[in-house]
Amino acid sequence: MNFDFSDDQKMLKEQVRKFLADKCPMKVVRRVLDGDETHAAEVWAGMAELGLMGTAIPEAYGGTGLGPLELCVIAEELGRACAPVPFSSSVYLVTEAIKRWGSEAQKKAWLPRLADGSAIGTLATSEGPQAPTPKSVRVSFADGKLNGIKVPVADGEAATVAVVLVNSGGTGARSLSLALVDLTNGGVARTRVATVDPARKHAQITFSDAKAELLGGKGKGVQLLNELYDGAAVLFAFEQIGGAEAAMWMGRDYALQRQAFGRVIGSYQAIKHKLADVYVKTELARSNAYYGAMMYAEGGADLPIAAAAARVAATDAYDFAAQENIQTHGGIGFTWEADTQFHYRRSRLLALAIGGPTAWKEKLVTRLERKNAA
Amino acid sequence: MNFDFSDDQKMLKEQVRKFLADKCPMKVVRRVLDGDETHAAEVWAGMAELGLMGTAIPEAYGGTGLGPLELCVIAEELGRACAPVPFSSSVYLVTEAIKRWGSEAQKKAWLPRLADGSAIGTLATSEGPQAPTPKSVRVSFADGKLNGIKVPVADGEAATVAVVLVNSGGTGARSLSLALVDLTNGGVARTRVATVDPARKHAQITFSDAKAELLGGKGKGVQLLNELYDGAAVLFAFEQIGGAEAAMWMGRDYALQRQAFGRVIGSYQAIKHKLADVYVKTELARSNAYYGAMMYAEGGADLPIAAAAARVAATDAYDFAAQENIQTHGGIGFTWEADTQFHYRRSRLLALAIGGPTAWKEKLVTRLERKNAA
Amino acid sequence: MDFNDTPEEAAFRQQVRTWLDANATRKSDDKTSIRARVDDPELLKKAKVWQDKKAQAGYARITWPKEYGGLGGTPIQQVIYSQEEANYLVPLGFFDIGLGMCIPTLMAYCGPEVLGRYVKPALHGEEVWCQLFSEPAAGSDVAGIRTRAERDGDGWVINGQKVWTSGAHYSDYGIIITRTDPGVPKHQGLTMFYIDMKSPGVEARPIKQISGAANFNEVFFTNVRVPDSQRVGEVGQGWKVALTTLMNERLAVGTPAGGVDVDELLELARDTELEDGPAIRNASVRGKIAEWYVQSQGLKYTKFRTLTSLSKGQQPGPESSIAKIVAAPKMQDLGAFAMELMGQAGIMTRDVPGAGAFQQQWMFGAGFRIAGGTDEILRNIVAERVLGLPQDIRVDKDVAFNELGKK
Amino acid sequence: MDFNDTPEEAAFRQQVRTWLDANATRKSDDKTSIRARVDDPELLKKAKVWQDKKAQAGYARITWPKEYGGLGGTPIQQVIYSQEEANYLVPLGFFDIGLGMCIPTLMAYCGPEVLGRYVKPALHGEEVWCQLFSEPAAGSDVAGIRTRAERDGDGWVINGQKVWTSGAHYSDYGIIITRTDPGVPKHQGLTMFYIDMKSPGVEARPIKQISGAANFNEVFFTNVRVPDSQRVGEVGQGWKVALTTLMNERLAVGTPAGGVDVDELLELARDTELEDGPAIRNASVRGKIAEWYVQSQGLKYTKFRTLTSLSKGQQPGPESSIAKIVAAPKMQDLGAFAMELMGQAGIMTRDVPGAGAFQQQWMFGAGFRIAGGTDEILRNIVAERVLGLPQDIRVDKDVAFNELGKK
Repeated sequence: MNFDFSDDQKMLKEQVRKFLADKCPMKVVRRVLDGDETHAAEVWAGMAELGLMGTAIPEAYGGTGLGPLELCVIAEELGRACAPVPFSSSVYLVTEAIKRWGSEAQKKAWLPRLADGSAIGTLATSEGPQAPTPKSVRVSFADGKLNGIKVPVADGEAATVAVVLVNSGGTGARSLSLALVDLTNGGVARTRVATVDPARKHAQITFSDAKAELLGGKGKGVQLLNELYDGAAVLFAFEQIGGAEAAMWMGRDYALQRQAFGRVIGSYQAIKHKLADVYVKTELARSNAYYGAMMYAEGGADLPIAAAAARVAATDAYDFAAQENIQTHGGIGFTWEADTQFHYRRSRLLALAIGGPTAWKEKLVTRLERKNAA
Repeated sequence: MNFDFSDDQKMLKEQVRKFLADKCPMKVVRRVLDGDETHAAEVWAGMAELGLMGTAIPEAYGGTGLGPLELCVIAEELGRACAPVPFSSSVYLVTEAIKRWGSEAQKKAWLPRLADGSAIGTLATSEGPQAPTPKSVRVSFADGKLNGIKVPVADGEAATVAVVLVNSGGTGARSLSLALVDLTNGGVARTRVATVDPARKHAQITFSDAKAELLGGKGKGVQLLNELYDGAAVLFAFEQIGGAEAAMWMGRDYALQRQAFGRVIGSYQAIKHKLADVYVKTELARSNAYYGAMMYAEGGADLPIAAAAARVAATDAYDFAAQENIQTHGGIGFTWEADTQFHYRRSRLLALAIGGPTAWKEKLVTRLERKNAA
Repeated sequence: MDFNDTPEEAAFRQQVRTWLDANATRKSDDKTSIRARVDDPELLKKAKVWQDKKAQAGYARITWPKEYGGLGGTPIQQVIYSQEEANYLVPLGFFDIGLGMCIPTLMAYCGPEVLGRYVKPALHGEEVWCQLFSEPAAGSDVAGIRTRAERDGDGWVINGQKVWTSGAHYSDYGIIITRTDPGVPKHQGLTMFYIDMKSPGVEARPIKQISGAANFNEVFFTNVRVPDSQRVGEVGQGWKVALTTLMNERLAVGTPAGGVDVDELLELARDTELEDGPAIRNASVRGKIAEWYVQSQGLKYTKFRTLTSLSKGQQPGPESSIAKIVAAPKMQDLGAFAMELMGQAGIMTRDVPGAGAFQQQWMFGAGFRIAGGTDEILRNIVAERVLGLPQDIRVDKDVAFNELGKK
Repeated sequence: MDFNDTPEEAAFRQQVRTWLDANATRKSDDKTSIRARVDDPELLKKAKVWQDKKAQAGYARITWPKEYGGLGGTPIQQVIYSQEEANYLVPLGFFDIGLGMCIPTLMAYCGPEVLGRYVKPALHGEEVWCQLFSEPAAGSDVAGIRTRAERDGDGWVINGQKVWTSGAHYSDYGIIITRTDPGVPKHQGLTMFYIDMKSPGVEARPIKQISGAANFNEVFFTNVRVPDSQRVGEVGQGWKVALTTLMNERLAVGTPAGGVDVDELLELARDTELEDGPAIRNASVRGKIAEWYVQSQGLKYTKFRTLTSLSKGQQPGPESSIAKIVAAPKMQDLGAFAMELMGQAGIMTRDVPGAGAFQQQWMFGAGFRIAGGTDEILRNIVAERVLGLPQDIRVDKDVAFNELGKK
């Protein structure tokens, strides 16, 4: 039985943790949240120096040639730090998409720049408050040109390249495709949109005859997005677990210090049991995420189930940990000066990023049915 | 604002409460649960003396001519006592059905006997572990004869008359009707079935050319059952609220007496907050049930919504109160000698009696949609 | 069982309506008109004018005796007035703390000269009052306060900090609880004063909340001088005085008006497409709508039960204590769930269904679970006052305040 | 990351399998054959025979040193053996308390003559042991025990009552904690003994549970004489001794094997029609299945993480403490929900899908949330041991046992 990360992976984790504790404390998150920057550029630069963005990119394309397990430990630490950087958009999603389905030319054009952080990727699927489905997606791709509006797009202002879910003609599921767009070319207009977590800026992107190429074959958008999301779900889960643990310890530390009625509040069962419940949810999520990581790394047939389970558990854990961290803090926890807010905001951002818990539960059971029928 | 029961109704409630405290303490429930009797006949006889079964039956048919509000207060007290009597089957359901849809002959034949308790009614809809639907109901009615098996039938052994959901030919919803059967005639075989609450015995009834009459018109079974259930849901809700409160106070009394680590366990937040949650759920249920009672009494257009809301809230309250009463008691609460079990068993019986909470939530939202569309 | 007024109540309602029709503008159904009104910077001025008008008609505090400018009316009459007033475009909310908590406290402890000076201006909206109890280290445990008042000649000097004070920046007066003797157990060394908020050394700063709004203040006291004549109650009896005030507060705290609830969620679910069809057709969405509906209605009819008691001239039962325990988490959860229905766009605070109101619910819900008594404190209260369960062990009971936390 | 054995583990597993194949019958997939076996009244006899066989091969207690009849093996080897043994039709469970808790306690506190007399017969299944700790007034608070042991010449006389004793009626010996000095605070006046369960004055009666089953006993002690040589540890040190035993218990408590879980619920949902179609098509049913699946898998992989630590020769982390907190309420809730899917027939305990197993889960779940540490105690443990939060206030700390509850 060897159901754990390797010593090397743990060392990498420790390294990233130290780097972020040093370069990305909560005051950096606060700065980005409160300010105009799209992300913490100096943190991003430091991460590039450590080669983090190229973790799962083959050496031939400028990466370090490691794999999903290394991404998992990085993701956990980014979550712990509430890091205000476009890592999930660029690495979990766009890098993976290009790596898997890009032509040789597309890979050569983008992977080295994604690896060294000089390019930032984003995945653009949403077109407002509804699920992006063949019925609802209006951004169109035809004759190498993209037209229409995507909103919200995570890290959309900072991004240099986007993978976009487009309607490429036809009907039903086959009408959707993925397209690759260099956002620095013409025909791309971006405006910031207000969200509950301004520590990760989101944009509305309007495409007006923007030059684009298909990625991974016409009409395969739904299928590819599902595949992409399975791997990403595992990474998001680790990020959520990191966040949940950070929120848990923040609440616990406060509970050890804050007094009410002559005792620290951490000696009251209402607080103790609440924090114990956070711990329980976080451990359930971690165990599910480990299996997800293993399946992701070995390309196991169980990945779709494992990824959905990890995603469901981790979303639940982070939502609960972040909200009960505020509650444990009491009044001070609801003030702008408190750091509790960062996890509360981020938990919702991550929960909705690649489909919410209801959608993932539905996926999970569909996949269980399929497995049991097989 | 006069959103409360009248003084007369409160006096009736007090009277029933005293009667049950005196004649139907928990040892009577235990006796029926543990023994062979179908119900506590002496309690039933005492209730008949008080005229309780005839509460909502017009004086012309031997009742006392009161109404739904009086039934509500009786129901609450029966719930509090976990009374091992066939009141819900006979009064909430069969008496109501005959009163509403019976021919003059049927009313004359049955209502006086139901009123004085010499007849006991039961509603037979279930045919095993599935929802009774036009697709699944196999008990057939043709040429005045009933054939097939109903199981489980609440109070099926004690009952003298049954209202039975039958397939009367045809297709879809119109294939179902209600039939009235004198169970003391031939063609009726009953055997006891084991359930989680033997304090209310259930039977399997096999009909073999049993003589029967339609009740309320052919093909109207689904519609009539729904109407019948709306009123019954309010009464069941009061019974559940009575049970929930009894379980709550049982747990509270124990928590005031049981010591652990040098203090009564009722001084620990885990117990205090658990019991506070029980109180909250019970009060939510009570308030919803009051509105249900008002709508039931005045035949208000809002009854379908109010009844569903009362049913959903009361089922939740009793389930939670009964299970956490055992938990508050700890080990002793899980022993046969403890009275905690009666509410735990009864809570499940009442939750599933006329459709479970999932089904009632579905009904509630359907009705809300209809109301909002109107 | 009905929701009807008694004949007396109906007559009073009619009288109130007639007066309101003559003196204010009835709301249209257009909700934006109300919103616009609330953002009006001149609101306080207008509120003072309206308050004066009400006071002249006797409607400013219906249950107060006539000698104090009230109507000598019943609690249910107060409810009827408020129900009716809510249908008119009038600016409310500035005087609730003063008239609901501060002045009643003065009435209980001060003499005729104080009351003669302050009651009328408060009632007529000329002077606004605030309540200075909470401190950074005294939240749920209000008695843990550290703000000191020290004797200085025939007066007192106050130093310290209060937080979560509503309206401190526009208030004229406030009642403040202070520690006058740190050498005795914490409930015993407290003394209450009323103070002029314009005194030198009083500084109110807004507290910015997570939501970005600043509904409260922190107030700093630096060598603020208060004459002994402004003491409310005996020296060392401040806790007893505060309980009078807090009892009035508990009655006032309830569900915040407005905001989106289950009706709006139902509408959202009807209008929103999930991957597999309209959200409203999803049984799991329907289940949640049903649960929240039952909670909303439960609270509504619980309130009706309370009103029934008032209408009968009885004391309301303990059932009203459940309101915030239910409403606050619902607000947070319902908001979060609605956001989820909107997909990735659920994080957007504009250009979404409800115009960001669901996002606000989710955000404010986190605060509402804390303000005016945390979920945990409220459960303690229910367990102790309704169910008669004992208080938790109090280790600070017999320990001098300045010895607390030293062992 | 993988689930594979190390080469050494694989070799050990193969060795165990070979031995089991030679000495026992492999289970078929037919679950009824196992059930039939479990109801066998001759089970204890057969279990003793099997235990003896295991002991002779060194497999009875793999981690014990060879001098005590063990294999001197590692915890992961014990796990591997148990995993493999679970695939064979062998009678288990009678010796876990004796070998897992009682004998290790003797090993820690008794001399060679005692160990020489008792270890071998226990290991070989000749003598069965039970543990006599809980009492009617000492459940979560084990130290609250009242069973007295009083000096009488060179021995002791025991009077009192124990409860929740597994296997008391077929046990030969038991370890029992008693109060020998009620005049000191409650943790200090305790003393541990081992006793012959066939002694005059010992009477075991089954405790009938809500479920109708009687898995436990209450045991009454009336003037039971015990020589001082059967004392375990010093007089007054009984609590310290008990902690040794309980530490071993915590490791043993886990999810009860067998029973229906989310796979069976999925099957039920597929086969059951609700009013509006198959239950499995209902999103609310699907949502619940997903949540319980995530819990089940979470516990499974948490166990794998623990095994990984064992495999690496490390101490397992605190993550295993979550198992019962999650499993017990799930058992209760999942059972209740499955019953609901069956409609009114859900209350039937026979002739329903799962043959009553879901109904049993619902019923037993209520007990499982209490047995071996209530939900509440387990959350305390997580909060204190994992998160480092302080114990609740202990008012009984310095109070003599016979003064408790007197004020």
